[in-house]
Amino acid sequence: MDWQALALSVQLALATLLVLLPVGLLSARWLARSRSPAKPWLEALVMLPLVLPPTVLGYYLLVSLGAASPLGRWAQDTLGLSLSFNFLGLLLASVVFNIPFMLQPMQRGFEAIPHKLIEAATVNGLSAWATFWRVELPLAWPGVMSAMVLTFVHTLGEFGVVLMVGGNIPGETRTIAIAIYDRVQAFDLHGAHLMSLTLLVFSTLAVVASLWAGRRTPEGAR
Amino acid sequence: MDWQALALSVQLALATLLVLLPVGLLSARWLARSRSPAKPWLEALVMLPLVLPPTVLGYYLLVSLGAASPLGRWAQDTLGLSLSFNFLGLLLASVVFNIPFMLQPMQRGFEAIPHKLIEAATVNGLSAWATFWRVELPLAWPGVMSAMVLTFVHTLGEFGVVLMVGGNIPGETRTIAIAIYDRVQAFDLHGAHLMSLTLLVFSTLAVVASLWAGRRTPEGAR
Amino acid sequence: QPTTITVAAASDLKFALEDVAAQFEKGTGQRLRLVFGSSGNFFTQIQQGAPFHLYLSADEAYVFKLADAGLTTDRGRLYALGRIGLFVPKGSPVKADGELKDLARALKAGEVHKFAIANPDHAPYGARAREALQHAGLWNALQPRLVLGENISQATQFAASGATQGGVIAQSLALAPQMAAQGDFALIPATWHQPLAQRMVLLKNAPPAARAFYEHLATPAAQATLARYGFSRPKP
Amino acid sequence: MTLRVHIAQETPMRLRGGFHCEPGQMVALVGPSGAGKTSLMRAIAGLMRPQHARITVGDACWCDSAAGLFVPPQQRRVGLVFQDYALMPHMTAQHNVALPLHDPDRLARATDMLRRVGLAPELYTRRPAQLSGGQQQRVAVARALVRDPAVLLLDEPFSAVDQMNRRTLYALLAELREDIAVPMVLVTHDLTEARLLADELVVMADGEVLQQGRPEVIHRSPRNARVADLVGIVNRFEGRWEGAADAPGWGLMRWLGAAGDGPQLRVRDKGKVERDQHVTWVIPGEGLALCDGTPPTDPRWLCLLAQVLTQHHLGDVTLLRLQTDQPTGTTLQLMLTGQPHTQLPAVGDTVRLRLDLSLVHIMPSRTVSA
Amino acid sequence: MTLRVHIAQETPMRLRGGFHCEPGQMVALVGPSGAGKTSLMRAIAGLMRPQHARITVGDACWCDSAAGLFVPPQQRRVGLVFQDYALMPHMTAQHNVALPLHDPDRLARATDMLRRVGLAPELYTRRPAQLSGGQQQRVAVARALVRDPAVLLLDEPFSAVDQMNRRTLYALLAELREDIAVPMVLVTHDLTEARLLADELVVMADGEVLQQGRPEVIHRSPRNARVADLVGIVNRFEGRWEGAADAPGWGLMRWLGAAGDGPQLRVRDKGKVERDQHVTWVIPGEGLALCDGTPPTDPRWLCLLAQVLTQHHLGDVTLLRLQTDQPTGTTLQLMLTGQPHTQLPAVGDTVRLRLDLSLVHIMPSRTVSA
Ligand SMILES: Nc1ncnc2c1ncn2[C@@H]1O[C@H](COP(=O)(O)OP(=O)(O)OP(=O)(O)O)[C@@H](O)[C@H]1O
Ligand SMILES: Nc1ncnc2c1ncn2[C@@H]1O[C@H](COP(=O)(O)OP(=O)(O)OP(=O)(O)O)[C@@H](O)[C@H]1O
Ligand code: MOO
Ligand SMILES: [Mg+2]
Ligand SMILES: [Mg+2]
Repeated sequence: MDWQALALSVQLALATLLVLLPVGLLSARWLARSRSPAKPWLEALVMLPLVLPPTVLGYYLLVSLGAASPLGRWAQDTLGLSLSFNFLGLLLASVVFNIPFMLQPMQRGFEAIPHKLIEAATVNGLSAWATFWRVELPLAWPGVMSAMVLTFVHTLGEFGVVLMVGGNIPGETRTIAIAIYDRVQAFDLHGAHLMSLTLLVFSTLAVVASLWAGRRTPEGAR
Repeated sequence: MDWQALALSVQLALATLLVLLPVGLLSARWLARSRSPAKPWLEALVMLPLVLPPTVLGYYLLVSLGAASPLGRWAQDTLGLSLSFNFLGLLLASVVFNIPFMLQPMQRGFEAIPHKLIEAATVNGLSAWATFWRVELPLAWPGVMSAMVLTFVHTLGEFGVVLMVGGNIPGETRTIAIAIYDRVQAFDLHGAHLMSLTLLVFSTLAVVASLWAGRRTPEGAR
Repeated sequence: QPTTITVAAASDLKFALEDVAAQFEKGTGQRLRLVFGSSGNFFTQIQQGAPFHLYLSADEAYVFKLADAGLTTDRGRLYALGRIGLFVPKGSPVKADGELKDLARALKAGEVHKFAIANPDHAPYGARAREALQHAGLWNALQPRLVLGENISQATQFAASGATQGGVIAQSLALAPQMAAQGDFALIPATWHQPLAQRMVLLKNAPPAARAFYEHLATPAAQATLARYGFSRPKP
Repeated sequence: MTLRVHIAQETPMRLRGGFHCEPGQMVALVGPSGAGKTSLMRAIAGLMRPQHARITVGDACWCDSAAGLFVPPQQRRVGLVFQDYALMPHMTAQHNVALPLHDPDRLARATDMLRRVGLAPELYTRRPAQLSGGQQQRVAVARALVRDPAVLLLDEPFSAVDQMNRRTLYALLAELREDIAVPMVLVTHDLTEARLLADELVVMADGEVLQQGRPEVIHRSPRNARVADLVGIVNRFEGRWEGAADAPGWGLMRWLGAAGDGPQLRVRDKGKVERDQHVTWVIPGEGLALCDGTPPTDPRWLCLLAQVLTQHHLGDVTLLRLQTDQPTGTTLQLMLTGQPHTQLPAVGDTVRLRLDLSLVHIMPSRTVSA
Repeated sequence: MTLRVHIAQETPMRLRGGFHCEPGQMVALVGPSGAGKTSLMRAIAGLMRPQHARITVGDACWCDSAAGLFVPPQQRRVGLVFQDYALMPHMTAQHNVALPLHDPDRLARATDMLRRVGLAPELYTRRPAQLSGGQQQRVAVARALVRDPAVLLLDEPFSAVDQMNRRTLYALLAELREDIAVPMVLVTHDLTEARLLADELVVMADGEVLQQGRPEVIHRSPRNARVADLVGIVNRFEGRWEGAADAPGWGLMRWLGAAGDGPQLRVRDKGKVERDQHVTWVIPGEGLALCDGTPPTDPRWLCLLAQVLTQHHLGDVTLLRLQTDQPTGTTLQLMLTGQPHTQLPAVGDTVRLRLDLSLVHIMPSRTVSA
C-alpha cells in the first residue's frame, strides 16, 4: 500500500477544495442571481473541462503551463515557480478539471433559495456579506456539500490530467490513482486490489463523515 | 475529423442518459425522501465509481464483464450477448461511471421541494405517479437538468473506462475522446486541435441548447 | 465479403505499421483495422476476449503468457527489434548525443530539471531506458528528475512539448515526420540494453486473412518499411 | 355522511377530544393561535397519522388506530384550503385549480371556479409569485371547492381577503352548501365570521376540544371561563353563590369585585353550584344597555351607575369602557349602535347602566391560568 | 421624520398617488385584494424600484426617481412584517427575531420581544416549520418591532392571530408608539381593526390612492362611492338633487329606488352638486335607529316603515336586513345592540325606522363599475 500516494491525493483534494471553494461560491452565486443573456453560455463554458478526454486536457495544460510555454517561462523567471511536474502544477490542473463539479451543484443550491428570503435579509439590514453568510450559504448548503463531496472524491480518482501534468513522480506527483494504475499495468493485481480497497474504504468514510457533519435537520414534519 | 467517432460518442451519451434517467430519477427521489440511517452510506456508495481512476475502474469492469468472467460467460451463453468490446459494453461501463453525476444533483433537486407541496398534491387526490410527474419532477427540474448535462458532457469526454472496456475499435468502440487521444499520441496536433475544437463547440451548443430548452422562468419579481 | 482484420499493435508501431498496412491493403484489397495502444492493456483485453486477430506486442513476455494460456495459435514470431535513443527538444541545454555524454555534463551543471522516460515498471521501453541509463551511470543522478510516461508515447509527448529537457524514447516515434521539427534525436547503442524483442502472434479466432498479414510482415518489403522507421530486423 | 372525529395524542403536539359535523352543516373551529386547529385538520385530511384516533365519514372509516386502519389522503377526497395556501409555484392559477380534476374540461371548470371566487380573468394565467396575497388565497379556495369533495376543510380561508371579496366568498359557500351536502369545517379567527357562517362552533385550546354547540348557545352559556374568553365574551366577573332565591329556578349571587363585595344579584339557578361556592359569571352584550329614563322596578333588571373610561368609535358601533361604582372599580365593556354622535356619553360622564339578570350565565370558577 | 410617499408607475403593476404619515402616527392602508398595498409597502422598503416616485422620511430622501436616487433597503432601516412572514426556515424563532440586531445581547432582546408578542418560551428554539400559522406571524411581528426602525411597515400583521392574541399585540403597538415616535403604516382587511388602531386611513383600489383622512371623517364623508364601498358603508343609495332647501347649508334630495321615487329628504348641502344631478348618498350606521315611540317632528329625522328580511345574531350585535316601503323594495342594514333577545323584531315584523338626515353624505354618482 502506497501511503505516500494516498497522502498526496488527500492533500491535493483538500488543496483543490480550498482553492475552488471561495471562487466557486462567488461564481456560482453570481451565476445563480444573474439574469444576463450570456448566462447559458457561461454555464456551458463552465462545463468545458469535462468535455475533453482528461489526458488531452492534461496535454493542453502541459503545453500551456510547461517550462517551454510563455506562461511557464514567465512563472519560472519572475516567481521562480515551476507550473508543471510538481504539486503546484497538479493543483492548477485539478482546479481546472473540477470547475464543473464545483459550480453546477452550488449554482443549483443558490438558485433554489426563495427570493423573498433574500429580500427579508436586506430589509433587516443585513449587508450583502452578512446575507451571504447567514442566509444564502446555509440555505444553499446541500448543494455546496454536494459540490465539495463530488470534487473531493473526483480528485482522489482523477488520473489522466494528473498523470500528464504531474509526470508520476513518487512523493511529489504520484497520486493514489496513478499508483493503482501502475500496479494494474505491472500485473501486480494483489497490490492493485489492496490499494483500490483502501481507497474505496477511505472515500466512503470521508463521504459519510462529511455528509454527517454537513447534514441538515430535515425540513420538519409538515 | 473523425465524424464516426463523434457520432458514436453522441449515441453513447444519449443511450447513457436514456438508461440512467429513469433509474436515476427513482433512486434520487428515494434517497431524497429517505429517513433511513443507511442514507449517508448509500450516498457514499453512489459516489464510489468516481473514486477509482477510470482506467482501473475500466479494468475491474472488464474483468467482471469480459468473456472470461462468469457474468460475461453467462451473458454469452444464455443471451448470446457480449458485454465487452462492443457498444453494449461501453454503455454498461458508461452507465456505471455516470451514476454519481446523475444521482447527486437530482437528489438535491428532489430534496429542495417543500414537503407542503407534496402534501397538497396528495390531498388533491394525485396518485404517487401523478405527483411525481406533475409536481416533483417540474420542481426538481433544475437539478435534473444539471444531472443530465453533467452526464452527457462527461460521457463525451470519458476516456479511461471506455478505452479499457471498449478496446478502441474504429466504428464500434472508438469514441471521440479516444480518437482525440490517438491524434495526440500520433503527434498529429493539428488533427487533435481540430477534433478538440469541434468537440468543444459541439458540447457548448448542446449544453446551451439543453439549458435553453430546459430553462424555467425565474421565480418572479418578488 | 472480406472480413475486416483487427490488429492490436504497440504504440511504438504507430507510424511504421500504418505504412506497412497501406502496402498490404493495396496489394490484397483486404481491409485492416489498426488499433494502437499499450501492450500491457492489450494483454489484459485479450485475456478478456477482445476481438483482435493479430497482436503485435512491444514485449514478447506478454505473447508467451497468452500462448501459455492457450489464447493464441502458437508462440508467435519476432517481427522487429526496437531501438531507443535520446531526444532533446528545441531550446534544451542538452545536446542530442547517443553516448549521453552531454546529458551527463548538463546533469552535473544542473541544467536538467526534468527528464522523461516511460514507466520502467511496466512499459518495455521504460525498462530498456532504465538499463541504458544505468549503463551510462546516469540512473542515480537522473532518477529524482524523472517524469514517467504511462507508455512510450506519453514519455515522447513530455519531451517533445519541451516540458522536460529531454527523454529516452523509441526511435520509431522519433523518426515520425511530425517529430523531426520538435527537436533532435540520437540513437543509443543497442548493446547498452536488452533487446526490445517485439513479437507478434495470431489469436485463436484469427481468419485466414489475418495470417496473410502476419506473413506479409516477414516479407522484405515490409521489413524494409519497418527499418525506415528505425526497427532493426530480428535474427531468425 | 356525518364527519365524526375523535382523537388523542401527545406528540408531536397534543390533541384531545372530538367533534362531529353533519352533511351540509358548517362547523367553525375556533381557538387561540397554536390551539391545534391546523393539526386537527391535517389529521382529518390524512396528512398526519394520529397516535389514537377514529375518524369516520358516514359509513366510511378513514382512520381507526385501534384497528390499524389509515386511509391515505389521496383516497379521502377532501377539499382542503391550506393556511399558507400551498399553491404550486410552477403552475398558473388556472392549472393550480385544475390540479384535482381529471375530466377533459378540467380547465374550463377551473376557470369557472376562479371566476366565482372573484379573480379577474387576466390573473388566470399568472403564477402564484405574481399574485397578491389575497389573490393567492382565492386561488387556494377555488382549488378546494372545484372538486367534488367528501369533506370540505377550510383553514382560515379568508384571512388575506378584504371584506368585499369575503362577501363574494360567503355567498359562494352558501351556494355550495345547497349544491353539495358535505360536512364543512372552517377554521377562523374572526368570531363574527364564525357566527355568521357556521351552524355550530367547536372551541379548542391547548390541543383540547372544549365545547361544541350552536354559536348563540355557546355565547350565552359557555362551559367554562376559558370558553367564555375564547368566544370573545369580555364582560366576565367573579361571584359567590348565596343559595336559592324566592322562586324555583332562581338563585342569589354576590357580585365580587377586586376592591370589595358588590350587590346581590337574583339570577337563574341551574343547580350546578353549591352555596358559598366561588363562581365566574358572564353577561352577553345584549344583556347590557344604557337606561334612558327612571330605573325599572322589575327584579330582572339591575341598574348601576358607571363612569365612561374610554370611547372608541368603530364605524357602525361605538365601544365604551365603563367603570361601575358597585362593586368599586370593576370595568365592563358596552357596545352602542344607532346613537347619533352627539347623544353619545363622553369620556368622564356618568351613565346609568341596565343589566338583564336573566341573561347572566354562571360557571364554576376557572382554576387554570390563561 | 414624516414619511411622504408619491408614486406613479404602470409596470409591473399600476401604482398611483401617495400619502404621508407623521412620526408616531399610524396610518392604515385599506383596499381590496390586489389593490397594490403590498406593492406600495415594498416600494417604501426599497424592495421594488418604482418607475416614478419620491419617498422621503424627514429630511432623508429614500427614493427620487427624478434625481436617480435610490437608497438600498439595508440603509432604510424599516421594520417590515411581510404578508407571508418570510421567516428564515433554517433559524429558530429566537434567531429569526435577532436577525436585524447586532449588539452582544441580541438574543436577550429577541427573547424579550418574543415574550411581548405572547409566544410561549418553549417555542423560542423551534424553527418556523414547527410553529403554527399564528405563532409564525407573531415571530414575524417581533422581528419587525425588535429593531429600532425609522419606519414601521406592517403588512396584515395580525391576519393569522386570534382575537385574544391580537389584543396583546394591539397593546404592544400602543406601548411602542409611546417609546418610538416613527411613522407606522398598517395594512389590514379588518376595518374595525383599522379604525381601532389607526389615526388615519389611506384607501386604495386598483393601484390608486383614493383618499386619506381620519377614519370617522372618511366614514362620514367618503370621497366617492368606491371609497364608501371600501370602508364598508353598506347603506348606500341613489338620489337626485332637487336644489336648495329652506335654510342655507341645506338642500333637498329625492330618494331614488329601483322601483320608483321615494320621499324627498332635507339634507346638508355642501355646494358640490347641481340641480337634477344624479347622486349617490350614504348614511352611517349611527344615523339609523329603530323608533320606539311616536315619530318625532324634527325635520332632521325621517321616519320609515320597514319589514325585517333577515336577522343575524353576531354575538354582541344583531344584524337586521330591512326592506323599506318607500322607495319600494329598497333594502338597508341595521345593527342593534343592547336589546334583549326577546325584544328584537322577528323576521317578517314591520318596524319603524328613524334616519338622521343630518348625517346623510352626498357624493357624485360613481361611473366606474366594481
Ligand atoms: N411539526 C411540528 N412539530 C412539533 N410541534 C408542532 C409542529 N407543528 C405545529 N406544532 C405545534 O402544535 C401546536 C398546534 O399547532 P397548530 O398549527 O395546529 O395550531 P393552530 O391552532 O392551527 O394555530 P394557528 O391559529 O396559529 O394557525 C402549536 O403549539 C405548534 O407550535
Ligand atoms: N410580480 C408581479 N408581477 C406582476 N404583477 C404583480 C406581481 N406581484 C403582484 N402583482 C399584481 O399587482 C397587483 C397588486 O398586488 P399587491 O400584492 O400589491 O396587492 P395587495 O393590495 O397587497 O393585495 P392583497 O390584499 O391581496 O395582499 C395585483 O393585481 C397583483 O396581481
Ligand atoms: O507497450 Mo508500449 O509500446 O510501452 O506503449
Ligand atoms: Mg393553523
Ligand atoms: Mg398584499
